[in-house]
Amino acid sequence: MADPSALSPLAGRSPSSRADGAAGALPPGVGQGGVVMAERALVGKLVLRGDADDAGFRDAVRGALGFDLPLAANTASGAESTTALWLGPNEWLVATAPGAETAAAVSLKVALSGRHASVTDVSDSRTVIRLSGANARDVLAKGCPIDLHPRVFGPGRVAQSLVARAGVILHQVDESPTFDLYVVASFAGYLWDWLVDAAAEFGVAAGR
Amino acid sequence: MLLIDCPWCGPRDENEFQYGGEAHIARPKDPALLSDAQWADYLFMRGNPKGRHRERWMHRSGCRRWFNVERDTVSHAITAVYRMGEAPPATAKPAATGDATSAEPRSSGDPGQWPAGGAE
Amino acid sequence: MSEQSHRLDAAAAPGRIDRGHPLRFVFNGRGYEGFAGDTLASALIANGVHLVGRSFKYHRPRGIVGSGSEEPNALVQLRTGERTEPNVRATQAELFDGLIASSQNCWPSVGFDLGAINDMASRILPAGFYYKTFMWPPSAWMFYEGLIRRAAGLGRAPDDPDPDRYEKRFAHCDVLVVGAGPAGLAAALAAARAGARVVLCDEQAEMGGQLLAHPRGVGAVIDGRPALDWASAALGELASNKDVTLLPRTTCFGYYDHNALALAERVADHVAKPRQFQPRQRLWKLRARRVVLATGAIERPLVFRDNDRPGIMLAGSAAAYGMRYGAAVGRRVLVFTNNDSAYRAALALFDAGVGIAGIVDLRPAASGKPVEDARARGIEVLAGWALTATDGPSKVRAALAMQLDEAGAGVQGPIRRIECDAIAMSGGWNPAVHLYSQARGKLRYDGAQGIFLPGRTEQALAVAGSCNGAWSLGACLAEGAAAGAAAAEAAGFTAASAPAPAAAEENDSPARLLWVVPSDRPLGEGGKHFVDFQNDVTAADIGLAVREGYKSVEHLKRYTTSGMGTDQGKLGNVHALGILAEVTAAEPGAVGTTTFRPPYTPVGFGTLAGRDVGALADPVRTTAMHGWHVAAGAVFEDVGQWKRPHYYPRPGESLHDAVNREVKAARTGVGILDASTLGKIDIQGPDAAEFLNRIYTNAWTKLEIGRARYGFMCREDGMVFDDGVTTRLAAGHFHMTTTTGGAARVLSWLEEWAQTEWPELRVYMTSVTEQWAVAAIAGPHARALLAKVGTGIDLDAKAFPFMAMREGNVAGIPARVFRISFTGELSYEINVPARYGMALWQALMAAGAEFGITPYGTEAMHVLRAEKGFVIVGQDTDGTVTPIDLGMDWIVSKAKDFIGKRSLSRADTARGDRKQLVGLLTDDPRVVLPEGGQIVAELKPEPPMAMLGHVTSSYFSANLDRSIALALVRNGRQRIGAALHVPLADRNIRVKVVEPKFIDPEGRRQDG
Amino acid sequence: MPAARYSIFSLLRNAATYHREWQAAWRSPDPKPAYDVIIVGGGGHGLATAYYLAKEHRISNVAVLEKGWLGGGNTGRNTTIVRSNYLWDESAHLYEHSLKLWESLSQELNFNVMFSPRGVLNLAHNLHDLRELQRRVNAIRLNGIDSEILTTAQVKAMVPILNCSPNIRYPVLGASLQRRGGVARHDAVAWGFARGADALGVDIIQNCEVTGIRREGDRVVGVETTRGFIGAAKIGCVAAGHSSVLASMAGLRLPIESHPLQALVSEPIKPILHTVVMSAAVHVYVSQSDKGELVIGAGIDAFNSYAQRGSLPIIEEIMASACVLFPMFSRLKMLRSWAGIVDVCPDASPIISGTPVKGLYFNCGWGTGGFKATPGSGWVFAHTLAQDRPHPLNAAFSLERFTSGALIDEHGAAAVAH
Ligand SMILES: Cc1cc2nc3c(=O)[nH]c(=O)nc-3n(C[C@H](O)[C@H](O)[C@H](O)COP(=O)(O)OP(=O)(O)OC[C@H]3O[C@@H](n4cnc5c(N)ncnc54)[C@H](O)[C@@H]3O)c2cc1C
Ligand SMILES: NC(=O)c1ccc[n+]([C@@H]2O[C@H](COP(=O)([O-])OP(=O)(O)OC[C@H]3O[C@@H](n4cnc5c(N)ncnc54)[C@H](O)[C@@H]3O)[C@@H](O)[C@H]2O)c1
Ligand SMILES: Cc1cc2nc3c(=O)[nH]c(=O)nc-3n(C[C@H](O)[C@H](O)[C@H](O)COP(=O)(O)O)c2cc1C
Ligand SMILES: [Zn+2]
Repeated sequence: MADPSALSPLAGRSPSSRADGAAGALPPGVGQGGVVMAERALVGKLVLRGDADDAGFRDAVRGALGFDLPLAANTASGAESTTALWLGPNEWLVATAPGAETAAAVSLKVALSGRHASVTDVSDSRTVIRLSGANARDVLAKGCPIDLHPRVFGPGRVAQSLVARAGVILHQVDESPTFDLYVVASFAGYLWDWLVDAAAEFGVAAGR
Repeated sequence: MLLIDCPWCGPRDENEFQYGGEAHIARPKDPALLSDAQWADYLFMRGNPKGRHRERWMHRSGCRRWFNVERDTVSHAITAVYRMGEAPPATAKPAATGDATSAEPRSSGDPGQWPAGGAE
Repeated sequence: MSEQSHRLDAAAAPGRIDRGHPLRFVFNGRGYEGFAGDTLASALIANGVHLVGRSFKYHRPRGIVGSGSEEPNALVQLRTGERTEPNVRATQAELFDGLIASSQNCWPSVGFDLGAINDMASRILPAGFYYKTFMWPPSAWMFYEGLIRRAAGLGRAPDDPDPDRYEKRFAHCDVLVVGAGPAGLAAALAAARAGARVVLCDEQAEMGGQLLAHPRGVGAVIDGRPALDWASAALGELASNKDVTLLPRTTCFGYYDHNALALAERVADHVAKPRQFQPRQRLWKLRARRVVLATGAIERPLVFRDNDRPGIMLAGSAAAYGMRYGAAVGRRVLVFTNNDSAYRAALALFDAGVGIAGIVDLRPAASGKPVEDARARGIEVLAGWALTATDGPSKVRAALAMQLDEAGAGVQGPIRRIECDAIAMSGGWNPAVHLYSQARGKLRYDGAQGIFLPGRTEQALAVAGSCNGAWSLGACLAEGAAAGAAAAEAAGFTAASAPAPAAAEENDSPARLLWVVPSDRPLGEGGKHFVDFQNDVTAADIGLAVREGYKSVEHLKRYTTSGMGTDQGKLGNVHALGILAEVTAAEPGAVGTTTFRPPYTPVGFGTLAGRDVGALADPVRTTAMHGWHVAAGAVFEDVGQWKRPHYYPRPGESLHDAVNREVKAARTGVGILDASTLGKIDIQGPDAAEFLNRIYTNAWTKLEIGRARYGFMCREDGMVFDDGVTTRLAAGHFHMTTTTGGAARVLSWLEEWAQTEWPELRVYMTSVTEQWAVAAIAGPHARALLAKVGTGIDLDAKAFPFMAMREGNVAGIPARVFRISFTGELSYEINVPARYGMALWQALMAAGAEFGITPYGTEAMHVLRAEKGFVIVGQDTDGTVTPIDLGMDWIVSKAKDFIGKRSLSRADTARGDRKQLVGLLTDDPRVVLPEGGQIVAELKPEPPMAMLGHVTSSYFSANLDRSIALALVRNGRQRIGAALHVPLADRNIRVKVVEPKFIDPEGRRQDG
Repeated sequence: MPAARYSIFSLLRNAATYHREWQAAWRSPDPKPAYDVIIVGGGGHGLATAYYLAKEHRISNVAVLEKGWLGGGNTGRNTTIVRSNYLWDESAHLYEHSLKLWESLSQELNFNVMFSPRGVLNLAHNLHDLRELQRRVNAIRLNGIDSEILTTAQVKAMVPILNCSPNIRYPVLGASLQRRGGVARHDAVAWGFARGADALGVDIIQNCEVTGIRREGDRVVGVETTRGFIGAAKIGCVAAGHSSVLASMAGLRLPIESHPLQALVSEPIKPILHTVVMSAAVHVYVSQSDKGELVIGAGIDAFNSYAQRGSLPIIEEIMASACVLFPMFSRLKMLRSWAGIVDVCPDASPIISGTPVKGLYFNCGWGTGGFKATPGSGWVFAHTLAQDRPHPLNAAFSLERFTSGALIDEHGAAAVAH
């Protein structure tokens, strides 16, 4: 973390959120890391709203981001370290590398000026818990009603749903499987603890 | 637990949704022109039919969009899902209150669909 | 340790137990031994123990009747201490080493139970007796009730919290197969081979259903090999398919809407205690595209006189104990039946080395292969006979038999006494249609068999095997395979057209239906014919209920409690309605069943609660500065899910000491409040101002950029819904704030109106509640403090006036600074990205030291705002209060429409004498009114007294050195200056009505 | 007419004849062509109305028409909590009148309804709850009704199995107690009123569904039923969840939505809970029946429904709350769960009122909390029907209030109004 005064919501829990990696040692559980957990702290996040049916809007966004917005419900698109997640027919979450959100917001706003569209920085509203490992699906199934079977859900798929009592945006990142869970900051501690507890029977290890 | 077909996200568990009551109750254009009784009718009086019911739902933990559902209040079978602003399915005549009109199942092979039935 | 006196010879009855693996257990204080693979019930039987418990009402000695989840009698208290569990069916409790169990509902012991006095008095305790008595004297009911309560109930709840873990999970599949008997196995195989994702569950530890236990399974041949070999090959194939989930020990207990099913998996009930992190049980919440119900059938008893003695059990269960568990239910077993299946049980037992005392068959012309086979083994068959009584104090030792008359209505001829130590009875089999019925499937009554069968259903489900009335193994396999293939097809797969597994067909002769087996005494006048064993409901009770008019099957159930026990009438319900039909001369099909409800068998509260208990009971939401508050020793208040600092006591300070100090600091120095939890909504779009016009009661179009305004929202019924300050950031861009509790509600409200009512308005809303951490600083030194930490903003009161917003860098952190005030003091609400919340707070605290900066909590915040008469929605309002009632007419636009406006002019809402917000001052300034105190104009010595309203907020104001209060009072505005009273339980407080503004009514202080 | 009184002596006497001589508790007559008053709905409220019409107003040419079996609606499926600690004056007076009737109902009806005033506790879990409890307790007391506040320690002493640790997510900060509140035997209430009404000449007709309301001009003349037309100049509809269905037969709409409300029982266990415990904040209310089951009320399913079934998440929710408050419940087992269809009004208060159609009256909107009102509701409704105008106790509970805005909003602080 370049800026030591910036704290992510899971700074007290996730070793990945601390430069020294010291805080929040995870309780071991029984297995050998059937689940790996880490916070992707301070990832940039913008809520982008606009009319998907408007080609001008789409072009402007492509110009600013360098890729097409995902138009199919519950999918993602992206390039390099920027990803756009479909949240609704006129709503996307644009995730950037930490610190890149301001520049992204500016270029989006510039590109969209004069249109009915909105860009809102929500980088600190949510954080991202990255969950992977052989039992990642088993852990999610304990609290999430979505069918995550590979036949139905795969890399690039997005879903907004619940995990236990926390709302999440779920993004499957790769086949392994790796999931990114975007969770509202004040629910992050609860969700983290809930996941650690759910993963205990499989063994949980700290990721980076 | 209902399986509700969000017009955007597809079938999802009921607990991702928020119920919004009877659909197609438009807000009067000029409330000031209404009598107290007419206003009360808009505010409080509901068809509450036994049988086919058109109602609003919002995909609260999902895409957060409001949409309409036509559902049988006895069998809980969902016979139509349509977006805000779209016309209700033409085939289905709105149920008169108290009339347990039975609905055709969407297709008998359709997974998770309930047929309509009579009263308990 | 006693030896297993009733264990059968391994060669004749190998069973599914592991004789090389003995297990010790204790029942009612005595040590026994059983084998791995035993249930508690089979191990008790192997040890010759039949007396297991006492019945609910009459405390009659009771033994084991069944061998599975249908068991009504053999309920035990399992384990001890914190893991003790009441009402466990011994027939389902798997034996483990060190198991401890005891009988319930008896005192001092199961052998000698004082409660049995009820049995002697049973003649005056018929069904529903309690509705007719215990009414005098009127006050005595509580005494009688105490006695009744003590006598009722079965097992004991643990005294201590449950140490075990419970898990839940969601699951999805193409085909769920419930029941892993031959039908279920065949179904699962067919569906899995088609490529479907299959879940196969069975409530038993071992899959195989009746193949493990039933004479028609154990010895049978499927596809040319022993049935059990076929089953293990099938299970092997299923287990190796990664898209198949096998769930043994898992009961499907609920069939809900749209093919949502609930399953309870007993993960670690068969061991002494779960491993670390292993759940004891797991709830599966499954959504299946198709369901195949292959739940089999449950044998039914015969309703004959004194049919409840220990040792009297279901014939199929007697056979199961022999063949599955290698345990003999007796040495001389008398078989009593109305159908062929009990012959098969008798033959199986006989071949396993159990003595058969004879077969008493209600059918006058017993014939067919099973009958011939029995006769061939020298077993006496009494065809057209009935058992008319049984004998034996705590276990059956003999039965009396007589010949039936032709109609089956009476008995005749000589009485024969047949010595026996067990009776295996069979009244036929009821398809286990419980889940089918829960799924709203319609039942069809089959008069010939006297059973209810699945009728027509349009559900996404199919029924196969004995659950569908198929009795031969071949038919069960064929139905299962067909249902499995069809389910896979319906779910979108292509099933191979392979032949179903085949087994020999062997048809039964028809059964003889007798709902009540007559004896030589009129019904109810000697001995008891039990229908519901657990709740002690007899055939005579049913007759009585009908006589008294409780003729609906539902009335019958409730009046007699038949079918209301822990077994939910799995054995007795069909008999009860059969008898009802007979007494009322109706068709059983017309009488109908009672409603089948979840759960199929009882499910643990813990299992349903899962991990949503303890620390994970509900999310605890905290702000970016939470760690600081904790370190500062703050006492927290729950506000919804949030933890907010209530006050910050210094050593030795009480709540009031701390609050007095905090409120003074805010008016004389500078105070700091963590205001991060306030709801914040980013609103953008060309029509944003118009949108706000419609949402808020006041007008927004003319608000200047960079300026803020306070607003009220009403519901459409005109009542206050939320309030907050909204700031215009740009022409089409607003930053709205809401109450902490209203954050989510308001956003939903805005979205609802925007999407459903005014889609033409171009406006987008995004929640930014948690994007911003907020520190509110208030007090005369607030500006100096800001200047000291540095802002890059011109803080001059003219340049940065009240109700304005400026962007800058506060202590080097990018910030939006709002000059708004909930205290009436000079105040700034500094919003920074939440990651910097802690850094901001620390910087302010450090810089504020010289001004005596004082963190204050929600209590001080409440006092400060009350001193100013600012309301809190939800405390000073309760959903029945309009903005006008609050005296805020100025905020209610006359010119434009807004949500709720029309309601304000309704007859009652427009009344001038509604409850209105006023201030109250007690005569004695030291006396603080209790919040919630009710207000009267006229004191009376005793209630009732007519109330005018209540105290909504009340505090000691250290700044005024006196108490203050806000209240809603009928016609309150007109009463200003008047004296009223607040009568409390122990005293009355006199108050004066004043304007609800106690400090700085002109609002000068906020400019500093 | 069955005159035999119930008592321990009649039980003993009948034991001698093996209980063969007991008479039907009520007759099952065929409907007459017409009655003075028809009550639609054979739940507790409808039967009580008929009973008091005959008893208090000497109008006994009355039929109660029930589409199924008596008491099979919400009367037979509720958690039986009886109390009168309501906030607003109108409610408090109505429910208190009812509670007074409960106190002698077994004797009045000569049928043991097992009214058990074992006390009803309402828990507070945060400062807001506490403030609201204070408000209620003060108001209730000033209405002359018993009510008191208990400290956490007093609550613990009264209910030792309750988790009163300060370290739980929502600790118990105190409670209000109405000692005269309690529970009663739901079925007995329906049966007792039925037997009482029948003895006074009321015809109780089961399996008779009203399918239409016949009007002539602006007044009613009778009802169509599955057993034919039955005439009456006055019709009182007491159909709970089905009220809107009946209203529509007369061309009316009501401010009512029907929702499933679930409840469940545990297996029977030896007594552990001797009072009724309710918690609005964590949504749990529980008592232990005389048979030993814990009777637990859950929440409503959000959507309109006429199916007497609810969904599992509601049960999961309630069980988690129950296990948090009562940790030793965790190893007990749910025996049966079910639902009723409750008629929910916007202000959570009932409608006991005439309608724009002459001779047509409604008693409905009791929603999740009308069992406790059964005798009182019948009493005031009988008065309303007999006199053609409301009794002062129910005057405020008119349909008119939805037009004038004079709602009686019991939602405010109660959240759950059982
Ligand atoms: C799960 C649950 C828990 C509850 N807990 C409590 C509690 O703890 N305390 C409390 O005070 N209240 C409680 N209630 C509410 C209470 O049960 C009801 O308010 C009350 O029982 C209503 O009584 P009723 O006689 O009006 O209605 P019901 O008993 O429902 O009677 C209405 C009758 O009308 C009949 N009917 C309907 N339509 C027709 C027609 N067209 N023709 C003929 N007959 C018709 C129905 O079949 C029914 O029998 C609870 C309710 C539920 C469902
Ligand atoms: N009259 C007779 O001769 C007679 C009568 C009954 C059964 N049978 C024989 O029994 C066999 C029946 O085969 P089948 O496959 O239909 O049934 P089955 O009884 O063999 O299997 C049903 C299985 O379903 C399980 N089950 C029931 N309800 C459940 C639930 N809710 N959740 C989870 N598991 C549940 C049971 O534990 C059992 O293992 C055949 O061999 C048949 O010949 C014969
Ligand atoms: C207070 C109360 C106690 C109950 N106790 C039991 C019980 O001990 N056993 C049981 O099986 N059902 C019990 N029930 C539930 C009824 O069996 C039944 O489910 C309920 O009356 C709803 O009817 P239905 O399920 O037939 O629709 C009880 C119901 C109530 C209201
Ligand atoms: Zn959606």
